[in-house]
Amino acid sequence: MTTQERQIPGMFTGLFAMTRRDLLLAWKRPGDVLNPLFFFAMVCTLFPLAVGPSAEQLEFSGPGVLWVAALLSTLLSLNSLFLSDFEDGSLDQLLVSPQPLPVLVLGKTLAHWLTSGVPLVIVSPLLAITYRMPPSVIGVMMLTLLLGTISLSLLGSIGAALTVGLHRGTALLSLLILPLAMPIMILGANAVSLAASNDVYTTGIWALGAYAIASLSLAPYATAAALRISNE
Amino acid sequence: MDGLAMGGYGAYVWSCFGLTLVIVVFSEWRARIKHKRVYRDIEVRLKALEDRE
Amino acid sequence: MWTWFHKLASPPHFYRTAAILSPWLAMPGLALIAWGAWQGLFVVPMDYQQGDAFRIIYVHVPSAYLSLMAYMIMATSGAIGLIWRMKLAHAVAASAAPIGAAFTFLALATGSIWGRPMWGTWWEWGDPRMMSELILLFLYFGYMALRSAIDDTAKADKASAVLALVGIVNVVIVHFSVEWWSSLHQGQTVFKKGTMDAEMKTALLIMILGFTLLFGAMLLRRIRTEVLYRERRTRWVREMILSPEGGS
Amino acid sequence: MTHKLSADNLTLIRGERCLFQGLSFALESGGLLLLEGRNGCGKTSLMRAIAGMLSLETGQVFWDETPVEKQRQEFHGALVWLAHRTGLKGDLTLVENLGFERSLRAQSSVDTESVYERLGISRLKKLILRSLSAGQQRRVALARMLLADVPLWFMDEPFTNLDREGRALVIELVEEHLAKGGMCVMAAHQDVELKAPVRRVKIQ
Repeated sequence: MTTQERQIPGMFTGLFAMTRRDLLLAWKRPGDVLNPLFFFAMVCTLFPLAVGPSAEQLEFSGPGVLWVAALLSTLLSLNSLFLSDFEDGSLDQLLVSPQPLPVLVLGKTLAHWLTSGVPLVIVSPLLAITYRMPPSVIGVMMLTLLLGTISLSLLGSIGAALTVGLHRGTALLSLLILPLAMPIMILGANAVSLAASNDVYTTGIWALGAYAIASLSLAPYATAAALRISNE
Repeated sequence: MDGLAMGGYGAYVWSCFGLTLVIVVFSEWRARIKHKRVYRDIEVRLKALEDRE
Repeated sequence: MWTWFHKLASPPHFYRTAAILSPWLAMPGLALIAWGAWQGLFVVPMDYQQGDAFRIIYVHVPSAYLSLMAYMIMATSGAIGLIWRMKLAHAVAASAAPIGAAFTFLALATGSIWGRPMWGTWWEWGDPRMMSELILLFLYFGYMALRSAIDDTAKADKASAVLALVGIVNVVIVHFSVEWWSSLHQGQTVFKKGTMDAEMKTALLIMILGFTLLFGAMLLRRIRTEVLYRERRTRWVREMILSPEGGS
Repeated sequence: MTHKLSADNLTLIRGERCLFQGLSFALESGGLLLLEGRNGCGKTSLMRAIAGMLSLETGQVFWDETPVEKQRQEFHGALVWLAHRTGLKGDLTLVENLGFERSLRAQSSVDTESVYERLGISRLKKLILRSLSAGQQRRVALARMLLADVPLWFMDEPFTNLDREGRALVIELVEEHLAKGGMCVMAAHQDVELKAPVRRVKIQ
């Protein structure tokens, strides 16, 4: 061995390599990205069919319905976050990688957010218009979804890591994550409602931002620990 | 009997206290049964091992 | 101090000590509860606003308090088990969950029964404390479901400890977000806590103390079962069970 | 620069079973540690435990006399892992797969093309992994190992899915690696003939 004192690339190299790989994989399997989006649209369609198409009803419940649909569709996509890595042995490679595991996990979560959260934010105005949401409120909704889905991806990655490799993983993941994700939905949906009734909504936005920052700094460690435990 | 009726709220108050009793007793009963089962399972397994030796 | 601690943490020693300790917690606990219940039901004068319905708090408040305390115990002992790899701590966490869930359910049920005459409804969505308690119940369910889904005990211990720790951070956030949310949707006049007489307060404190002691006894009993099951392949269990006088 | 991998008093319990107890070994540059035993007896578990993927009941693993949990990044920077499941993505091409692996590691002077040439996979570069045969996928995994250019190789059943020619190649690569001062931990259920010092650990 001649070159012993070689430097391991910095954290950001590892982070972006991980994100790049997962984005590449998503690009080659667009179904994994599109299915949760169709699900999102479908849930939003179901609601008026169930309660009736009256305009005020839709206007009133729009923010809530969009947020619940976003939460559920994120949950749907979270299930596969670590599953294929677990099945083909890539997870083992990540666990013995010279890069710190929390960094790699953050890279994977970033890719998940870019392929589930961001498309959701992009599609949401289309559905918001059908719920007769005024443009100013749509802006607020997109902002809450943008911030909220960051936290959802990070929080969800903990649950996905805890349930990876379990037989009844899918149902269990929902059971673990939904109570934890409730505050995000409360903050997001209510901020939009407040904006719709011309009230001060900034508290919700600030709280969502704070939540996103807190989960950004804590969740990768929890996820990494959970992954090591699950893969034992 | 007036004391038990509690000015019309008796049913609510007594059902709360009763429910508490039921749940605590039920939980203890379950715990006891579980302990006995665990104990007996180990005992049976150990006895079976001993007979084989 | 540390030798004492290590000795207590050794499974056979703990198993024996817990058996002796458990009734000594349960008996004073039950006595205090009996006295507190007598006071709360018959002696303490009724509340001028709520009438006799306020007597429900004598079971509601202790249950709500224990529901949180059990979660704290579960998360703390999970963390101790993760960090110091203490096996007894995981047994404590596993035993605290079902008791915590039972008291959470009790707090919700008694709260809802109290709500019927006071709010005129069995369930008030706008009350932040009831919502927090409901989410806490879901957290307990998730914790127990994760535990039972993993076959390997050591793995289940560690995974559920991570979940409990993530959950405890979240319990605080849930509380604040639900509070904010209910301040937006104040449909009903949520009942404000009135001032309590000294007599009412003493009875309540006695009740809380009694419930805590009873909880301790229940917890010890479940930990014993858990320890026995986890140590089933060890020599001390074998010797205890096969000894002529038998164990329990 | 020479390295040393050693373990002291390792005990691992999985569920009900104690897989091994009080196991110790020391491996220095140029040496091979061969873990022998039937299928499912815990060879893989032992390897995973040494690599830091399983938590041990007792004992410690040392890399250059320092416990590995104190220097996880350095230790993982010095090892490469080859297992039954290749850990390669079926949807990505060979180049994309290996490119990702390389970007996580330190720069190496190993020439990519000559490694592909040697393993006989240079014509497969643009193909996605899913379209390759199992044997070809194994060769890609071997290429990853060579490209990592690290002293410590972990190989779990390296001969599965390989033809006679492939087996000979693996043995040749390992001998070469050891001769250069590398070391190798290998689990195999059949005997391995090597022109190198072999330390054997039998697991019941």
